[in-house]
Amino acid sequence: MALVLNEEQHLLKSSAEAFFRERAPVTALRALRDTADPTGFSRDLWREMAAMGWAGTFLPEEYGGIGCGYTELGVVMQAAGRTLAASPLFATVALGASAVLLAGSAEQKERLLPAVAAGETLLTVALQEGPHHRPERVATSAVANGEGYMLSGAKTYVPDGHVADVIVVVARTAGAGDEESATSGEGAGDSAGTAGLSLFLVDREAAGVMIERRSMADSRNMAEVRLDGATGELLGTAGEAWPVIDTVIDRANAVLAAEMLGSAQAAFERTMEYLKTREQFGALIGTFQALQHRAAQMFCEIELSKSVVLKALEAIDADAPDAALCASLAKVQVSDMLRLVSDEAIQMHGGIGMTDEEDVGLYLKRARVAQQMLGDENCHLDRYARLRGY
Amino acid sequence: MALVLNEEQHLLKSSAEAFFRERAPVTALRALRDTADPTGFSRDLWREMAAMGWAGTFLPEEYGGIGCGYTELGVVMQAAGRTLAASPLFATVALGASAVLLAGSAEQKERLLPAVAAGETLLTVALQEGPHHRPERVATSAVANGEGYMLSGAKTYVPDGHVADVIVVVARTAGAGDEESATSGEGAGDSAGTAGLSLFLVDREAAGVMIERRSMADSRNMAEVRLDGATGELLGTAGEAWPVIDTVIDRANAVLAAEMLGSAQAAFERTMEYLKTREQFGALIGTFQALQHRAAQMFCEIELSKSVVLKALEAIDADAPDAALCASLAKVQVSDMLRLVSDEAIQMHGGIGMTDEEDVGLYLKRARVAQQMLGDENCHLDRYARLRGY
Amino acid sequence: MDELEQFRQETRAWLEANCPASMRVPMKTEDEVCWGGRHFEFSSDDQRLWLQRMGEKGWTVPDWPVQYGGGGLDRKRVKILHEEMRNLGCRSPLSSLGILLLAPAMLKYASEEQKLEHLPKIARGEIRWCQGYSEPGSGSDLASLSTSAVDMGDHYLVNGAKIWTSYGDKADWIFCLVRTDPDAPKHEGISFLLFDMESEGVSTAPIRLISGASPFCQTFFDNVKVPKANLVGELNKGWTIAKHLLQHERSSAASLGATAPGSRKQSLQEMAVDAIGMKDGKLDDPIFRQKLARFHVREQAFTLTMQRVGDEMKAGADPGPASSLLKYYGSETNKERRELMIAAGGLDALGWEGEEFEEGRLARSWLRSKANSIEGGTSEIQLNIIAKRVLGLPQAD
Amino acid sequence: MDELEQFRQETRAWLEANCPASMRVPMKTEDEVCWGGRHFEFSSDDQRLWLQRMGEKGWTVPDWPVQYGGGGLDRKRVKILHEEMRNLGCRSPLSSLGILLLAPAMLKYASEEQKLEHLPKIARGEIRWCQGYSEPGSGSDLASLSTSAVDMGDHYLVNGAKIWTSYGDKADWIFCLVRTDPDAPKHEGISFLLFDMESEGVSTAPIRLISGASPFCQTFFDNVKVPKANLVGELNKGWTIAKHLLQHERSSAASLGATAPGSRKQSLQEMAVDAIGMKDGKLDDPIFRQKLARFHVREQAFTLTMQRVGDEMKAGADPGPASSLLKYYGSETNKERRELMIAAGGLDALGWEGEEFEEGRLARSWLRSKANSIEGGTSEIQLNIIAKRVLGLPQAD
Repeated sequence: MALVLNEEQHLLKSSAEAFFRERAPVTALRALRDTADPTGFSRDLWREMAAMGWAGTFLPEEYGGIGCGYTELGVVMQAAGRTLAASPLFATVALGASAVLLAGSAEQKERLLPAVAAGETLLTVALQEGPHHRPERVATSAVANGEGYMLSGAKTYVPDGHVADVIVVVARTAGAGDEESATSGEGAGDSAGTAGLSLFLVDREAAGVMIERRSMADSRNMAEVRLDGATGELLGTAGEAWPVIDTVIDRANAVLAAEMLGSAQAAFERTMEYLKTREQFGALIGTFQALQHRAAQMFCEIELSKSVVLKALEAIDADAPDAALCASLAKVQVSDMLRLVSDEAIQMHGGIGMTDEEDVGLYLKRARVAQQMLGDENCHLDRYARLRGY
Repeated sequence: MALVLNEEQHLLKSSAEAFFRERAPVTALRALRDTADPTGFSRDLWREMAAMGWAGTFLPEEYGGIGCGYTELGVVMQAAGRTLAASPLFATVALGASAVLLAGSAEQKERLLPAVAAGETLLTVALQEGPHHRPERVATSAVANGEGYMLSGAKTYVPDGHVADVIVVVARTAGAGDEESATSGEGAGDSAGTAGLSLFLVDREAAGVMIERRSMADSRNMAEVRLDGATGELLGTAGEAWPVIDTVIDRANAVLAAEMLGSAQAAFERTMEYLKTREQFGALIGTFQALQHRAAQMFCEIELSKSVVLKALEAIDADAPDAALCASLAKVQVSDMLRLVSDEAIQMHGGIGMTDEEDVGLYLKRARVAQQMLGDENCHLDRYARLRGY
Repeated sequence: MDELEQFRQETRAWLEANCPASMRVPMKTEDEVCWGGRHFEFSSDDQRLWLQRMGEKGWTVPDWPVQYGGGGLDRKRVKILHEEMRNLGCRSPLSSLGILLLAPAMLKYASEEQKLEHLPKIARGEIRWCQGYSEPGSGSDLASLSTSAVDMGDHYLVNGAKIWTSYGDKADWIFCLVRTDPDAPKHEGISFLLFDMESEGVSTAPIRLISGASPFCQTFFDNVKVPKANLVGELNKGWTIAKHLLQHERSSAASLGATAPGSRKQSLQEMAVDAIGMKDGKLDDPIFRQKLARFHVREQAFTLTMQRVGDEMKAGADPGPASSLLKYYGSETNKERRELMIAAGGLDALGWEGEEFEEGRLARSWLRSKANSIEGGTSEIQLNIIAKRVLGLPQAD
Repeated sequence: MDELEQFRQETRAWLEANCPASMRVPMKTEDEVCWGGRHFEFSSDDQRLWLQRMGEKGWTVPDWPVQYGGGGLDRKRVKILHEEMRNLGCRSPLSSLGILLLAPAMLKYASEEQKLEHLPKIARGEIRWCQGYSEPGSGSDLASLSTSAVDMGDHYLVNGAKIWTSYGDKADWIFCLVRTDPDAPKHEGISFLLFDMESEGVSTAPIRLISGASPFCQTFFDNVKVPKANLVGELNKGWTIAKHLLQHERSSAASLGATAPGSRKQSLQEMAVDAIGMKDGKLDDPIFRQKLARFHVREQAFTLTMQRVGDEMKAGADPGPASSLLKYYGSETNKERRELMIAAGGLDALGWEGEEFEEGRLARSWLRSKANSIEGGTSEIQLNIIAKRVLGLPQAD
């Protein structure tokens, strides 16, 4: 498969970039932040996005989707990343819809996915239980109770958890999620602890569900979800959810990497613009060779990032055997790149970069939060090494 | 204690720098290399060095030393590093004499140390058994045999092993040096495997001793020492040599770091000189800001290295409780710095730096060998973390 | 008993008698720092009393001459005072840009009359100062400033704007670089003026930073009349004073990178152990563990270099070249420390509001640290200085 | 059966019949590379035969037109030939700077007569070429060259010296940049000349490198007479040809950084596993393991970028800006690979002579790699190009 966008994807890219530039520029995120907006994104905007098919890029047409793939979702997310646009694309589509599509029964898919594609139902996946991505460390328990399950435990950093209608919760129906395996010092996906994991659909209104929003540095949406005997509906096979979880994380990471790439490109372009207009000591600062070389190095890292993001998305769409490897590859390269670009954007802007008024600070904040979500570069280097057999 | 040289040490520095500049410039190393000199250093030069007291800087006067300290040895080694001067200072003094002084009986010290100080006897320590510094991985065995011990095993990368009159051999009188502990994956000094180690004096002429010189990239002296039932004389207490070994390594590492610092300074100065004289595109290349900033960063790393080397040497002389920490600190900082400086020296010299005729290549070769000797930066970062309790 | 020992005992006795108990416990937040000044709201009576007592004794600035409000103590006695204060846990009675930045320049360049007028009020914390150096657009090229002071016979008329004025909205007076000769080469037409922030025509606007805090202001001057007596040093020679002052600022910025002795806050190491956990006596993440070790190596190497430079200065060396190295390295080290705290803390360290995140303490400190390599001379400027002045590399035409 | 399939079968049959068995096993050392040329000593009769047979068929350069000694094959057939050669393990019959560097420039800029004279000899490996570009002192500033060619009516008289002439002491002819107008701006007085290395006045001196090898020479011209017919392209327009050629060189240098498919040498990963060992399915050194993983990430990202750039070019994009990126990144990646090999191997990898060190294979390759970021345009030059041409950053006056 060629590592280039096809004609339709190019068109999608242009229209998505124009959409976010016009309808959700950085000022939109500022407004959400400064008004402490309770939703954290615009529901109107989301309906428009859904109308364009973006909520169902990879969903089959039978479920109201447009039958394209993750590459298209990545293209849209990359455009969203340019303006730091907040939307349910990540939580509802990349995470939630991926999980339902992979694990759901025909009935569950029919019940949920068309509503997702229509922009009516919001989903999310409640994965983490601590500040670091350790997907196998799950203490939340699910106990069979007649037809359903009773879930108890505390999930944290659930994206859009404060507004999701249905939360896909990772819980343990068997196996060790206790200290024993939790302190094994292993990164994501170590087999210890992955057996016995299951997925459940939990209604946000169900009894025993307590949701509390969390305020993050990047002004994006996270929530704490506590379950106290809440009713959960099994999604997929009990105790055997790990392969699905692993795949959902890969897919969401590839999409997240696309968003991060878009943010990096915007911050970089903004910084190059500054180098071309800011004068110091009677010269444009862009003429200083030390800054030129650092700019050129950033350019190289961004170019490499473009390749790995496209590769990861294409590998997912092709259901390639190395899709997991490519997802970790993308997350590592993009995280390293974005760290460099976001730091340099501030430094090259000088004092003005430190002010809230200038946008580069928002890109820096988003950079670090996105980096931590679903595993930082160290976590994925470990996984990458494991997948390569060393 | 002040982190500055006192007046006597300043004088020593000046005279040592003048000595190596005049008597052992880089051309001396070239001559040793190009003639495939069987000794690998000049015995005449060594006698002169000994006459100035440098073979006995830290030895008490009763053993023919001058009763100063490791700081003085470091000052001399730093000067030697500037011209890449080959001499027995490292193997005989920093390693061998340290071991004998720390572990020897009064009789052994009297027998060996005055001869070392006089430049008559050459020593070394045979520590390693593989290409990486893992001082606890010792398979060489020593079996009591009447009054003495019979040693069997293979030691590798023994500095000056091809000329040392007496070799201090680390061998195992008890404990596990086999695969079991050897594959523990731990860095130097992990307790597993360190119990049961002993030190022995082995005469190079003894039966069962086979020595083969090894040709290294930096043209300095290493040898393979195979022992096949060779007679060894116990140095110190059987089975309890680890603290001595550990301390000898610290002391030798601090001295080696001083040598590496001197090499870095010389390579850096040479490179700065080149930046000030080489023209490209109608300008001196030293006017290019990208090179200026990289030069300034090298300067900073060298300044930091000066501080840690002096601190490590002073801590040894003061027998400070943090001497081990300071030795690892120095090795890490100096290794990182020298990697940067030696790479940049080549790159900034361009094509000319790739020629054998230009000296910077010799500094690069020496840099990597010195870095590997007694543990590279990763090995010492591990140790540093352990010594800080995490 | 020798004189110094006697001084130590008297000092301890005085501190025990005069330092209120509440001034002997560590500060919980930055709000408890005493800045003094006309409008300062003391956080407690004890805070006011402690400043007043120390100010009367001249011990807010123990090494200054007595006539300027100082304690007139020699170096050994100053050291003893500080040791005894540390032993008793006494807080610093006064934090002051006047003491830190202005006074060293005043002592060197101001007239006797100016010293007598301004220094005692600084010492007693009666007047709080701010610094009018940077201007919108000037950035690293400080000498390109354009705020003008025009000679009107009996006064100067000041017009222009300053930026990055620390606590400009809370300060009583400003020391300010102004252009008094617009036709001279840029370094030669600058003068150093002092004036009251309550003068007519002065206004301030706080700048919100990415950390959410607003410690700096923009400050605007609209036909501000400044008496000619407020010129410090010679007319058009203000750049000399500015450089002297900047070097002081740089040296104090460098200390950011060093290990703060006796800091009460949770150290990076403790935080990492808490967040990551230990296994077999090691941090339970080999990669973070090595990163932390390398950071500590660099931090310790830097701290030792600060010490070595200090020792060399005591032995008579010129501190000049070292200040850029220390400024550069200190700020980069502190930025790295904050990055490691974020990495160790994970998403917990990126929380912004709410008690569970300590109102974003870690994230805000991390963001604040990004300014370290910009303020007081960017890292790029420091590298330029090293290349030119220390390494003697040739300069492009 | 379609035509291509038929071509494939015929090709396979021909290769099986004509490629000697000893030419179907991987080379053990670089000494087995066939360079051709007047004085080349074939390492075996099979090597000579293989070159001769492939040369006669035009398959040393299968895509060249037949009249220039090529095979006249279209792209699909070239691909099939290469696939079949790979399947049978056939060695490349000829390595040649003539094919790699000179011919693309000749095909574009030389006269028909020049092409007919020189290209067939290149194709058959009869004439070995070297490149006379760099001069002592010119370095990255290639256009500052000063080797002169003075018009003497029926010939040019060439005087000067070149450096970094690859195998200058083994080559038969040289393609050479010379200054034909000393008064013109530096890029405008350069011409592109071809001449025989056996001409009177040509001498060479090998340069010993830090790796111990001497693949390059200094080459001296002392009143060398060059017929005017040997000028390629227009007089004083040689810089255009030079740039075209350099871009080719840069692209092929970039491939250093990519994963070599089907390389027979032990990979870095295998070497690390051997040298360090595995434990619980992981490399038994967590720090080296992460370094290796990060290297592989960068190597793979780079390889994918080569692929993406290739795919974009197929889709019609301009390759221009990418070549600097690829050259820069490729050489830095290969240097990093060699550093990791040294780190994995420890002191074993730093041995220099003797069988136990394979005569210093690892150390010498490591040292050789340091030139990657210098030759063919330094990394600094590539970064300058990216800053200027790709990012459009302003240039200092």
